[in-house]
Amino acid sequence: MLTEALLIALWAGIAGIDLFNGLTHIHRPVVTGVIVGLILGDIKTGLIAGATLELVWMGMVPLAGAQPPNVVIGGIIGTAFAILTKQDPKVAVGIAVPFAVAVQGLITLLFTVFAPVMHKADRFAEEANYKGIEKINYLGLAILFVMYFVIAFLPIYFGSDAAIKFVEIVPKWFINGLSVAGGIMPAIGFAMLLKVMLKKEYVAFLILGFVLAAYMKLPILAIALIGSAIALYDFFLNKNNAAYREEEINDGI
Amino acid sequence: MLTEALLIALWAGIAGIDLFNGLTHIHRPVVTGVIVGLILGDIKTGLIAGATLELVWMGMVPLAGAQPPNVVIGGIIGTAFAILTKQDPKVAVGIAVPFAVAVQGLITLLFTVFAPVMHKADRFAEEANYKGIEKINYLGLAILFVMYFVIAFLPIYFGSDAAIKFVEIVPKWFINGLSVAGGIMPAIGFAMLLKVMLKKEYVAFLILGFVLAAYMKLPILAIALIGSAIALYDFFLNKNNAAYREEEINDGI
Amino acid sequence: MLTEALLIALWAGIAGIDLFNGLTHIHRPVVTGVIVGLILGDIKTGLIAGATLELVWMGMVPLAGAQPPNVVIGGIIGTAFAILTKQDPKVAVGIAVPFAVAVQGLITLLFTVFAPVMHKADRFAEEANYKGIEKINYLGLAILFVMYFVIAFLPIYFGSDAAIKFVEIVPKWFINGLSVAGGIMPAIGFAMLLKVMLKKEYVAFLILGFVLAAYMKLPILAIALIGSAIALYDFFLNKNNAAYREEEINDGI
Amino acid sequence: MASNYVDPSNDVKLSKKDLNILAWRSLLLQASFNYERMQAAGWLYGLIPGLRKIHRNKQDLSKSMKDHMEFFNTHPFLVTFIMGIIMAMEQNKEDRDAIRGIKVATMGPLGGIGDALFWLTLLPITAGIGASLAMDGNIAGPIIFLVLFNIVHFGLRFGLIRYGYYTGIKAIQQLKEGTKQISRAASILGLSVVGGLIATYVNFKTTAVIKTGEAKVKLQTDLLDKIMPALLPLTYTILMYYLLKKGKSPLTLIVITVLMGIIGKCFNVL
Amino acid sequence: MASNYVDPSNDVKLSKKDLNILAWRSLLLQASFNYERMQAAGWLYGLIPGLRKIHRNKQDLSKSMKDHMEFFNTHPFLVTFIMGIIMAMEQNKEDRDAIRGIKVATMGPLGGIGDALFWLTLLPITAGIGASLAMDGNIAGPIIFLVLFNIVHFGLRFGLIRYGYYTGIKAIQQLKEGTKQISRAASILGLSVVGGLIATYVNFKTTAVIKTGEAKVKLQTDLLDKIMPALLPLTYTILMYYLLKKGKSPLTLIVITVLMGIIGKCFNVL
Amino acid sequence: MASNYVDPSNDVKLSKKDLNILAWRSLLLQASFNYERMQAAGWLYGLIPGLRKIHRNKQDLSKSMKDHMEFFNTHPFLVTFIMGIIMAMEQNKEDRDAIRGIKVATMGPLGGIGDALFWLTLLPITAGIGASLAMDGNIAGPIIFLVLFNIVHFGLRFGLIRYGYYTGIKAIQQLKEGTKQISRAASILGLSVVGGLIATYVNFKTTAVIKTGEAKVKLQTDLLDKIMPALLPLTYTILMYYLLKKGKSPLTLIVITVLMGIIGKCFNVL
Ligand SMILES: OC[C@H]1O[C@H](O)[C@@H](O)[C@@H](O)[C@@H]1O
Ligand SMILES: OC[C@H]1O[C@H](O)[C@@H](O)[C@@H](O)[C@@H]1O
Ligand SMILES: OC[C@H]1O[C@H](O)[C@@H](O)[C@@H](O)[C@@H]1O
Repeated sequence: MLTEALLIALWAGIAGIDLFNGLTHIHRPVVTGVIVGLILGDIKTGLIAGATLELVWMGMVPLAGAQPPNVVIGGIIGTAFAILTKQDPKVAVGIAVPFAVAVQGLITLLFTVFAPVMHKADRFAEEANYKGIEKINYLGLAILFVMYFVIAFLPIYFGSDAAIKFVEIVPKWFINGLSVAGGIMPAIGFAMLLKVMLKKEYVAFLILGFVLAAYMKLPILAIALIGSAIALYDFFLNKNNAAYREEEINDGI
Repeated sequence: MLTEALLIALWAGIAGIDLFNGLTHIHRPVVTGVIVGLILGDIKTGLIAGATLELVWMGMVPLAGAQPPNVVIGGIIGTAFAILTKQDPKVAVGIAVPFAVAVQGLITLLFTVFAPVMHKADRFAEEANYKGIEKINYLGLAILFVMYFVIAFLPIYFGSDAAIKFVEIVPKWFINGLSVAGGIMPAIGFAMLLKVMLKKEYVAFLILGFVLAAYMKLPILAIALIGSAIALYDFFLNKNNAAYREEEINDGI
Repeated sequence: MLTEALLIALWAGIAGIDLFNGLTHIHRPVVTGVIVGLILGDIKTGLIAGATLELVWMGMVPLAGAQPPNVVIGGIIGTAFAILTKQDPKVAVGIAVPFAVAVQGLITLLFTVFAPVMHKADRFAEEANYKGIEKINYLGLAILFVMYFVIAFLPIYFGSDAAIKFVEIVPKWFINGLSVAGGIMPAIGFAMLLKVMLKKEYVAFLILGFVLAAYMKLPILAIALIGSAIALYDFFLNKNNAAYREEEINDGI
Repeated sequence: MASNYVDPSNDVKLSKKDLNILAWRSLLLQASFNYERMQAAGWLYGLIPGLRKIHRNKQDLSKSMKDHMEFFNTHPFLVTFIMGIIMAMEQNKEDRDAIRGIKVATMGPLGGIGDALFWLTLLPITAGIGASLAMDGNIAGPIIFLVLFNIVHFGLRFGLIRYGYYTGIKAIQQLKEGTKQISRAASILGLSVVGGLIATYVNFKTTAVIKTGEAKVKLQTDLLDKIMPALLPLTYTILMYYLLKKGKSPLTLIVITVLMGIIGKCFNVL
Repeated sequence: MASNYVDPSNDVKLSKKDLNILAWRSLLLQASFNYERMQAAGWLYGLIPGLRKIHRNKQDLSKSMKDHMEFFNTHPFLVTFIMGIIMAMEQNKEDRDAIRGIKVATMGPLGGIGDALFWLTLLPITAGIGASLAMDGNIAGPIIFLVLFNIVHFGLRFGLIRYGYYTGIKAIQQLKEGTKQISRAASILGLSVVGGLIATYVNFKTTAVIKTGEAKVKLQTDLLDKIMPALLPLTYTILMYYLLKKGKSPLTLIVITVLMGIIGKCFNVL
Repeated sequence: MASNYVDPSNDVKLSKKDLNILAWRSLLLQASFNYERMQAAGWLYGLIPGLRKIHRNKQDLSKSMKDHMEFFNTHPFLVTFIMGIIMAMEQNKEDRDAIRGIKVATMGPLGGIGDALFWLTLLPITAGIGASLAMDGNIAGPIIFLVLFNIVHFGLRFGLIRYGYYTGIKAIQQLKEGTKQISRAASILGLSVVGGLIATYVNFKTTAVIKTGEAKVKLQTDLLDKIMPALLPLTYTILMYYLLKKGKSPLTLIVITVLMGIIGKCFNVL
């Protein structure tokens, strides 16, 4: 069992990275299913369990950074247990869900606690230390890999009951609280952007964009189109004015 | 009974003023209930009847000048009759409603017929006669006081049946017609505003504000935000232009 | 029967023109009903059948060029068959519908295939050949007349069954395809407009108008109001700037 | 005042009789209706006597006629109001861009207003009266309908052309600002309206559905509308614009569009 | 700085005591409430001591008082914030158009915000607490309600007038740009708000239904709203505006409006 | 052309190989994803080889790297288009504000478009095909899915970086207007988008309910949303902005936010 557990964990680490980086989508259940099947020697069940999970989790994709239940761990563990317990592949879904949800919480946690690292990155950028920037990114990959590795290894090796108990140690209010904080945190990113971008002259456009989104519920593309329209108008207005001015100066001479 | 009726009427006058002026909210049923109870010697019923009416009429507040059924008269008469007829406090509501609605009409009438007085006020303002302005406001208070005093006194002193008949003398179409007119009348106020504010140059913004409210259903705050954004843009645009112009003049020298 | 069929066809030709030109609305079923009744010697049934069809087809009017089922042919043929077959006037509706729908398709076809003629008209305009323009319009009228004439004549003269078969020769996908093309074709008209109107400076307003209609679902009137507001703002802005410039020049002297 | 005329003299005035003739001709506004230009040729037909009186120079007449062959569509009753305004501008030899801008900016809103007023209100009311009389076999029904309806109809046609014309004349007199500013304002207004018309008038939607196993993606609502509403109308119009700029003839574009429509229908994607 | 004052000196300062007096007087904001000007006369009543201190010249005082008799309406608690800002502007003898623009631009939004905050939130919460105690016969109910409510109420009145006043003073010092630019900005802002207020505040709808045989046209929703939402409020306001410009007295307009209301109700069209 | 560079020379060109390297590195866009800057560090990671080639002066490199550590988020496939444009601007040593403005303005719309196109359409279609095959035990299922999906995926990554780069180069050549005007335009566009992003991306709602006796006030929908939608996101962003301006470190702000989230959850108000 150890070999299999290690192999599956290895695959989980790779797929976990692929969920955010690479994005070749080898991390989707339809692919991980067959790989897990291969490792555990039951390709057919793997295929079907993976396909079943794929269809159930069709729309589960991260939009604007918001994490849905984790399809990587869900897919891998669901398929593995379906094969190990020799159950109907459809059972995979039932097993997969609690793990997928728990890891959704963990990823949220990771994305929250990784924020402070950005200030290290700021320092590196300041010093033009590009190697530092690269290391931070590699660190991120490493963390992802280890996390997925461990999370996949434990329940396969120790069985799902033990694993679920382990997962339940983290209190709900903590994960949920972090998730709330994660939702708010882009405010800090925008505030830092504003610190460099905002001049008195341009406050008007910040207000406009906000009103268009908040009151009129316009999507960002529409706001960008309106912003472009204004920028164009302003551009030609000032150009015309400048042309007039020049004309006069020339006339004056 | 006369003393009680007079005391209650006195309180109604005060509370009636508080509904629009002062706004300490001693006019809410939860307060007037206990006062009427005190006057009629049954604080407990007063408290409960007042509280009952309060909860029923929670959201009845005047928004943008539109009058809801009148909580002052409703509260006072409802409580008083509940005590006088020794009924269950809950009955207060049934008695209160017709009075509250009738007085709603009367207030609308008052706010309509008080409009012409404003032209007297215009004259006082023109003459910088601040005492005149003050008198007009005191007159308004006096009318409110007398109105509420009389309206509260009559039904308590003569009984509710007689009172309701009295109230029904005013024809419905008249009150409703006035209410319609009251709804339209701000047009005159805005027209007078426009007479002083509107210059050809600014018609554009009037149109814009109208379209934002009429077609896009934006609340006034959003319109003010967009108006501010344009004002800011325009302000800095002209400032920049002025700066250029000055520069040139200096360059010229 | 030939005389009657010819008379009805004549009337159909006139009414068919009136549907788009003249627009005195003698083409509405309530009018054509009585005329057909007159021709076929049963005014009463004509009146009632016409009125019935009128009420059923109340809202069927062409908006922005989109053709509803054709009320002219529907009205005339419906009434005629009701009289000829001595059926209850209400039956008119059932007979009228397939014809009305078929002619809807034909009109769409006509409006599509007439588009190329416009390039002839362009040439005439270029050459200031106003007679040519007039002829094209008269041609349009003539086509309408002939079309309605024939379409009304055939089923009356040969009976409705034969006529319906005749109508069914034209395949559905063809008519529907043309109808789709007709819906898209204004794009060409707008593209030609843009070819003459669009300068880099004004792209901003095209974008704005599009966003207002596409995202905010504003009707054209509201867009025109906003466009006017911007035009006014821009107009006075440039006027003020020009005034300043002149001032300076004068100051300079 | 204007520079883009060979003969810039603006001393011709249109008489009441002239205006009435234009109003009569406006009856044929839709004689040559088609989906590419809609009422353009009929609109030009209506203007011809006025244009001929105003533009005695043939080159000017040609320019003006070409402009008026561009896409046009409005409500057939309110059209005379626009005719009046445009004749005032033509007569004053306003910048051609300004004339076009005003024409484009007024046709859209008046189209919508007219439809609401006459097709969706006046017609059902008067035809309703007529039909309810006719229903009882009363021959007065159709007559009353025609009389009521046409009093409004012809009253508007002949009234509005005058109103438009004198409004136009007065507006022009007040705007002494030279032709450049007016045509800039008209272009701003006109292009805003065209932007709106593209999204409103061009009726281009796909009915394609991509089915794959369990998944079913409705191309229009599940994809295109999420990217941008009215994406196809915009894209197609821009495409037509580029093809025109590249020298393709409008005729070719029509043929392409018709083929696309028919083929699209056959394959059930349009 | 400003030119439209006889006495342009701007050295008067309002003391805390002055501000407190204004806040007290703001309690009578609605003493003379009416549907034409709403709170205007009460608003002026509140300002009087301040205006008298600032405008020692009678002509200036008259001008200022006339301006403040124009339409005014806001939330009665937040009004002191506007009072503070306006007093700062008056004291600095800002351009009268700028003062008006700021006043108009702030009253609308603060009215809506105040209604949401105090009438629809603070009141139900505090009165709810009070009533639930009173329900059990506990006399502390009304008392607790009054205390809770009025701590907020009076805290705001007296706090906001100061906050508004010093905000105003500071804003003015930062804007050294002469009075012309400020009044232009204030006009842009103010007129946008007035445009919105017309569509929002003027409550003018017809209930007329035109029935003809089978057809039933609801004038408001089937016709007017299709032409333009808030068409009647806009038209009526413009009508009033023209009548005023033509010299009609506002009194006449009120009488007309009242008559229209009553007659319209009798004929069941309003 | 630009002034805010130590070394303003703009003669470096990126070769196809350079662009390909950037596209490869774009695979790690989300390696250091986090809720404060989202993809910023990964984005910078992708740009590094290009930036190093362009900015031979260390100070310039430092400035540029700092800018690219600011908040960034877009769709991971379309990112290479932005990379291309930005590299063109960097190489031409455009004003840093202009670069930032364009970056900010493009990332938002491309994020939304990419999500609709790839996550919500391409993925379900290709995975649907794969899964329906796999369901029947056919091992071709996953393979076909991966092939179909990644043809589009890698085609876009490597195609778009080139397209973006040459588009950028061409656009810059056409805009000869000096750097000031471009950066003004970019700022206008960029800040409009940021205003929209604040309302869209910052997910801050209270679940608090104030119960008093019978009354129940849902703070978010009954009060805050009535004052202004997205009031909390706006207020919190402004608060963060002021704290940053007052010298608070972003780290502190993160800690505050996390604590607020957890405590808010404990008390059931967030
Ligand atoms: O929404 C744009 C983008 O946001 C985040 O970066 C992630 O959720 C991506 O999956 C998504 O494409
Ligand atoms: O809407 C603002 C304001 O309008 C009127 O003045 C009254 O109805 C007040 O109660 C309300 O607060
Ligand atoms: O919509 C305006 C106008 O468009 C087309 O020209 C026709 O459908 C008319 O009936 C309609 O009035």
